[in-house]
Amino acid sequence: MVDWRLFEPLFEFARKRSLWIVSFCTGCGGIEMPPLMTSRYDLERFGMMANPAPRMADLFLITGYVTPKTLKRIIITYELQPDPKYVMAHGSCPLNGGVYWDSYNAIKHLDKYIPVDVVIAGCMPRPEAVMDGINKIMEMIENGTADSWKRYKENYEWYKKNQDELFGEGWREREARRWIPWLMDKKEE
Amino acid sequence: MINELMIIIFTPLITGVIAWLLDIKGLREGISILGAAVPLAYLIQAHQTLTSQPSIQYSIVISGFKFEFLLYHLSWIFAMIAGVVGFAAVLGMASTTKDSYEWLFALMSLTGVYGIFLADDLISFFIFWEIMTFGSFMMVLKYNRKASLKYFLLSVLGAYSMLLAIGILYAKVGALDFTTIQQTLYQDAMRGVLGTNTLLSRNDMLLIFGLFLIAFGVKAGMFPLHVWAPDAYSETNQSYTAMFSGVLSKAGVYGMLVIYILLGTRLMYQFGRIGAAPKFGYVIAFLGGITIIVGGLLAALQEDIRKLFAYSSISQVGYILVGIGVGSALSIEAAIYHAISHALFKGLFFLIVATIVLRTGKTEFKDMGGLAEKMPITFAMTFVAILSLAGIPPLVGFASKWLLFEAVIHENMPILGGMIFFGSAIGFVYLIRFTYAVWFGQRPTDLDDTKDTPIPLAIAMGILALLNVVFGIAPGLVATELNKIFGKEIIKGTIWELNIGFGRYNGLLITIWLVTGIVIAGIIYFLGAKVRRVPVTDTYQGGNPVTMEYNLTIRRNFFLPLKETLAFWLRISFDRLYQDIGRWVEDLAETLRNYIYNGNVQAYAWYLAIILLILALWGV
Amino acid sequence: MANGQEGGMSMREQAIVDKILEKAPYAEGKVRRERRIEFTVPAERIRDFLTLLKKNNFELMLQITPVDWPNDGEIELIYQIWSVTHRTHVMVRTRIPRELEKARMPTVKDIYPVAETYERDAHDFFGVYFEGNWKMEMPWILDDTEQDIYPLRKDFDMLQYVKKKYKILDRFDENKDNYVI
Amino acid sequence: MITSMIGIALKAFLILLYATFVGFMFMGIIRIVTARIHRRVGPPIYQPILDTIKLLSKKSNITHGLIYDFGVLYALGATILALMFIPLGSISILRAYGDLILITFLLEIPMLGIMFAAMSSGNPWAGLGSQRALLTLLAVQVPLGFAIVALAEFYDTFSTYQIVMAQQTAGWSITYLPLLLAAVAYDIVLQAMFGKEPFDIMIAPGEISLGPMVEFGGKHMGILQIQHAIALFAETLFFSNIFLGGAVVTAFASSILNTLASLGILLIKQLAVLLIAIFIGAIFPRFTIDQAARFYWKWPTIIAAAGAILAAL
Amino acid sequence: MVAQSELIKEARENGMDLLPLDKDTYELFFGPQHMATENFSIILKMDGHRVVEAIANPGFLHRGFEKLAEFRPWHTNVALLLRVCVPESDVPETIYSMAVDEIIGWEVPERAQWIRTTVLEMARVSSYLFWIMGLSFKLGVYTAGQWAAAYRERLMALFEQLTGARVYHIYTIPGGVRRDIPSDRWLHQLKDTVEYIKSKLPDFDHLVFENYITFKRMEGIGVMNKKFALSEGVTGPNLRATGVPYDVRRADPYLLYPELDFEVPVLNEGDALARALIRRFELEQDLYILEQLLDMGPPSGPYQVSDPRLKNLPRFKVPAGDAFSHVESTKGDFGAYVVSDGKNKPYRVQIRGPSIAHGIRVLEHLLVGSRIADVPVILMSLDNCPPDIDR
Repeated sequence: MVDWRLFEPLFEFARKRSLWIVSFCTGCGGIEMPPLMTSRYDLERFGMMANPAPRMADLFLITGYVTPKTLKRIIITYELQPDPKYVMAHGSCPLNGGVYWDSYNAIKHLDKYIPVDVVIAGCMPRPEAVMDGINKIMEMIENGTADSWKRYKENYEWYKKNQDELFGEGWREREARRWIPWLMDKKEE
Repeated sequence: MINELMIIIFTPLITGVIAWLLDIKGLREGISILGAAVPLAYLIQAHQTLTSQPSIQYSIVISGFKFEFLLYHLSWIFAMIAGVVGFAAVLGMASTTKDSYEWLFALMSLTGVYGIFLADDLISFFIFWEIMTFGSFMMVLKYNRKASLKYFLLSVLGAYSMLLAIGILYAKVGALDFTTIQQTLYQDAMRGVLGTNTLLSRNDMLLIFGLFLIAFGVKAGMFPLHVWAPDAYSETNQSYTAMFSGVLSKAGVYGMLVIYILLGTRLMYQFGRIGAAPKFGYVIAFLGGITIIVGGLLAALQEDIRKLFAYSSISQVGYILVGIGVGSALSIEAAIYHAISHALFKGLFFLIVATIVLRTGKTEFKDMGGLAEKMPITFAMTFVAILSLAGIPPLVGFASKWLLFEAVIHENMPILGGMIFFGSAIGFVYLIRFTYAVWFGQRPTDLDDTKDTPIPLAIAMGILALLNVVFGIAPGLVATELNKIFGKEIIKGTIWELNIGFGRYNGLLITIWLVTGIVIAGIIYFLGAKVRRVPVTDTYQGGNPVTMEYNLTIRRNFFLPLKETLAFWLRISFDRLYQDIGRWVEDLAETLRNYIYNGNVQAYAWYLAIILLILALWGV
Repeated sequence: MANGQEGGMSMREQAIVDKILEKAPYAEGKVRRERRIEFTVPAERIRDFLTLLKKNNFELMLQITPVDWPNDGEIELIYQIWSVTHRTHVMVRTRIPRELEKARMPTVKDIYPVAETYERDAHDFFGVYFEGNWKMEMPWILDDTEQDIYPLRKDFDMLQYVKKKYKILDRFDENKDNYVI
Repeated sequence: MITSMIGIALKAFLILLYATFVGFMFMGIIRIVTARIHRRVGPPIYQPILDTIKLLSKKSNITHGLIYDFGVLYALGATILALMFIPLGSISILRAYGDLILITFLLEIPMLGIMFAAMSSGNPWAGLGSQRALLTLLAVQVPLGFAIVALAEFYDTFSTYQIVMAQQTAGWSITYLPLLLAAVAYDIVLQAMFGKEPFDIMIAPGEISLGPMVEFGGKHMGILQIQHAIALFAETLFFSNIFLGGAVVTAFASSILNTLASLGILLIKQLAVLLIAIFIGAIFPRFTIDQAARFYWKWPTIIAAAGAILAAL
Repeated sequence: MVAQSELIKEARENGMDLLPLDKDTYELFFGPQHMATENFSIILKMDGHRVVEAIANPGFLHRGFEKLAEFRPWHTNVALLLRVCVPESDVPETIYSMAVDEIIGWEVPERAQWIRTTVLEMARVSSYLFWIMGLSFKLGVYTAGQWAAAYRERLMALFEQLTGARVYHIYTIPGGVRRDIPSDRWLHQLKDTVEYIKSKLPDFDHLVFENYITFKRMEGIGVMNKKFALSEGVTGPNLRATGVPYDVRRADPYLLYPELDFEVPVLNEGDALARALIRRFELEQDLYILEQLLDMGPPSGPYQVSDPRLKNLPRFKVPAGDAFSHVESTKGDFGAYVVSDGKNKPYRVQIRGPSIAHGIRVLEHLLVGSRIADVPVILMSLDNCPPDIDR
């Protein structure tokens, strides 16, 4: 309703200094998250907090390789997040499949399915590398170039085409309905 | 002028009979509504006369019995409760009744209640008590025989104990009308104080008080005798239950007040006091306290809408009993105030339940859900009723509960104070369970085309909701009426404010500041970005996609942890106790029938011979 | 050092093998090294052999490992079981034909309940159908796009599949035999 | 008439600003002290303010219906209402009507508003969280009730301001045994109302991923953060008023100095209450909901009931 | 603006019977995006707050290791296979290397065996600290979790000096280890770290293991008896909590374990608390083993088997044959079965993670009838690692 351009720098600073991370360790890099959050590397100094509810979180860390099954969950969680949201991909696996370049069950290029802001190098990047990536994201938020969510909104059809090409049309209902026969009837044990 | 009281009492019965005879769909509703409206009009008109003269008196003599009727401030208030809630219930019944059978007996029970409130002697009191019980029994009988039997048995128990008590009183005092009984017992108390022997001995008083307590306890649904209420309230036409629980339970409460009026001083002399409260009053109060807790906790664990509100009305009546039991002037006024507010929001709730059952045809929680979008008016009424019953400041529920808390705690009763506080939280708990299971969440497909409330029910609910809000914001209105009972200014304060010395509550101020608070929150809300409506299936489920086939709301067994925490106490149930007694009596009768009255003549001859022999030995 | 007392230790294993072999003539067994024995059993006798093992307190079933031998046209199923009392690991080998319709085995779920999970795993990756295991159609690890391709079989050309599915890999045409890391 | 209205409105605005600011500082203190116990640096003290600004400035928000929004607004409204009743030194507005029972009820009603909003979102996790919150409320009510009864009977009045005045002369109420017991029970109850560790069953992040809060997005969560801040301030203020003697300083000449001094004293007492809650919260695992109910109905109830009975004698 | 009625109308058009499954229960997806599960989903059918039925849904981390391993030379597979179990990646390396040594028939030199044993024990200690952190975050004692993660960092630093990487060490290769111990200073640092962690154990006892509320939360939850455990293929601390003293280091000794003395703690209650206490005692035992190893000191000699073929690794061929080897990891009995047909790439590699037994049938059995608050506690007491299941 109201035009807030005047306060935009304040909002940018607030968004920079209080990034809440979705607690979804999608790949092997998830093991570097606890050292980051705890005493030695302590991300809370920068106001970052792990948050189980996607509705509240704005930084989505894709920690390592992504399988199609996880990608479905990542897309759903990504769409649950409110708007200024940022994605950071760890290691080379989201880029080109990394060590699993020839695996049939690893996504080769994550950017085709969801927009990625920052990618950090390292096969399971070290906590220092992750913090460097976070500083990079903070700078991008500061000068307003972290607009992956705008890209996703503008060319949603392109992303949707890629997703449907990988999973097939109407994959959400199919995935949801996959478990109903097993929840429905009581087979004898 | 003379037969004004007669009009108030008997119009419902007459219109009921006419409606039953005519049995034409549109016409009988009009007549019955008229039958409920006329006494209400007369009562409102009687308010002016009461300001000039203390009471309106009327008596008839039929076949040697002198029936007296008296309308003074206390009975006017209770009659008004019966009038308003009765009228709303009848309006509600206009859209939920299917045949004229119900009109006859509903209006008969309304006549019974009017009769009780206006009766001035024990005989007419007892007769109208029986009419009321019979009317409500027939209403329940039509829907469920077993529930009505249970209700009938306990009411008969109450009626007989009352008859016995009246008999003893008549034998001792010699008169039946309230005024003479009151004088004689008052003198008796004075004689006791001076040391000479009194008219009634100690265990006489104990017996009378016990019998009256059982009689009125059954009707009010006090703790040990409350088992009939859940079945009776739920197994009948739901808009009639608004009257059943809102008004008829007030008859039991009025009975407790009658004990105070007639036997009050005598009992106080006989049994003395604990702290500030009379000893006999403390019994009522303690039983009322247990009723609050038992009613509330059981209400939270119910799976059926009607049962939930049945237990909740038992628990609310418990508040009134605590108020009466404490016995100080302020606490009795608080109890009556809560009687009024309970009648209002409980009547409203049962009308809401009537709408839901009428529109969806379902009564279990697990079949319902997501009705808020489909029935907005009813949901608005439910929101008002919830705020009022749970005791949220701007509404009448809080004013009466606040008065009750202050009165009880001021009388230095820590245990009772704790019980009441626990009761107020239980109100929150089962109401939110009801709202969650019925109004929010995912809607089953068969409920997708439910329409909103029919017009008469909407009007009825509108009246009660309006009164809920008005008496909440301006509690002084009710306080002035209550002060008239005792004559002196117990609850001081203006129309918007209740001031009882050690505590002040201003309804208007709180509403203003609450509105400002919400406005401030609204400003912050609307400054934010635009809002996008999201369907139920677009929700957090651990990242998994979900469709409408999954069950996303916890409708059934919502309070399983509470049930497990209370598992030890839930094993004791007075319902099962009475069932066991019933079964035991049946077995006893069975054995008697087999062995003694077995129908062959020789056995009877032998019995005769033995009895004669005993008499002979005894040398009669 | 590990197999220092080769003779002494494997005597115990040999005794176990002989005890089982006399009760199961259809099987041959040998001691590979200390605490490792091996049996080869024809496919249809697998259930009675495993019940026999279970009775001789071989309690823990560790894994059912299918190995695909395309040139013999057979899939070799190895039931790996560890006995806590004997402190030995036993490998029961059976061979079943490789074709999808013929690669069928009776389930051993009632003997070793944990086998249900291993059988689902073998079915998901190798296509071996275990009759009697009602969770066979239950979705296990693979997504529904890879449901019937049974990826771990030798004849499944993974690189071709990946090139078709993800459409962006360009290093496919290189010869894989002699590339240097 | 108008000038007094404007005066009241201004005073109310000032109180609200002060309460929100101090409330956010309290939330910052909670995060810093817990971080220091964990041997890490912890966020700056103004971090909750940044979080709230970020949440409020979100560009897209979702709603599950009218009640989803109204419940959140109602919660904040009720907390602001409760704040106005609690005497803040000598400048509180509705001090004359500040009634013990009214304030205790008003401090519980925001929970009702949040439950309404959370449940209307139709999420099973929110349903589970509301089930736990309601049972915590039910469990907490018994010791809370007895503590309030003990207070009311000891001072024989329900007006908080009179209690504060009585404590100025007769010394803090925790110096008397019945009220000491009531204060201990009330402090255990505060542990649940702050949502600190042994009793943060309602928003257990590990078990039911933030329970009722799971569906609250941008500005709804921002409003709830403000509500939590004011609630923290109001609850600590209420506790320090009724048990730790509040503060009515009349030593200085000018009234401004008096109010500042009394606010300062109150702040110290509030911080003391807050730190107790933080320390207890840092070293205890979480109860399950029926264990918490059983715990509340056993020990704190006995302590508070003893206090109430002693006060009644 | 998609209101519910449109959803229902559209669902009705394509003929779906939309009455929720059965009215008495509701479904919760304890899905991959949840703080208690690391990318592993459990579908719970709930009634009130109790679990009526649970279905484990693994497969989110499946990369097809066994297929990929067939396309890489023998030594590159070490870099691939260690990604199976992330918290202790040294275990898959060691079992793969031991299996290949057994096929070739190599006799790993003394020093390499000492280093392999030390690295294994350090991995076990760091994995147990990681588990203590997980358990305390699920129970709510964030303080104990933070401290455990901090002490684990000390071990991470030591791993860095030894192998050059914090988590994925790629250090134990067939024929010994890749690099020698950097210096004696590293051994002193290891000794100090072991002393430091040993002195900090009482802190965890006060906060987690002797805490009154932990007993209330974990006692009698997820109870397993011995017969059920054995038939369900349960191994490791979960099996020892039900009374079966099966520890691979004692039952099927490998590397230097025959010479080290340590006892195998066994309890018989089989509930979550017993499993937790077993892990707590084993952490102490592992520290004691490390102390013994450090007192023994690394024997001198080569750290790799001297074999000319090691010079040209891509051409390195392994004679035909197969071998099974397993190691006692913190989660249970971690086994590998390697088949080679004489070429420079393995013919078939099968990894058997312990969680494939703990995470599916055992978890589904233990969750039935438990409260929603106990689900994370049971999950954490079984300590299953999802990549083991998916491989």
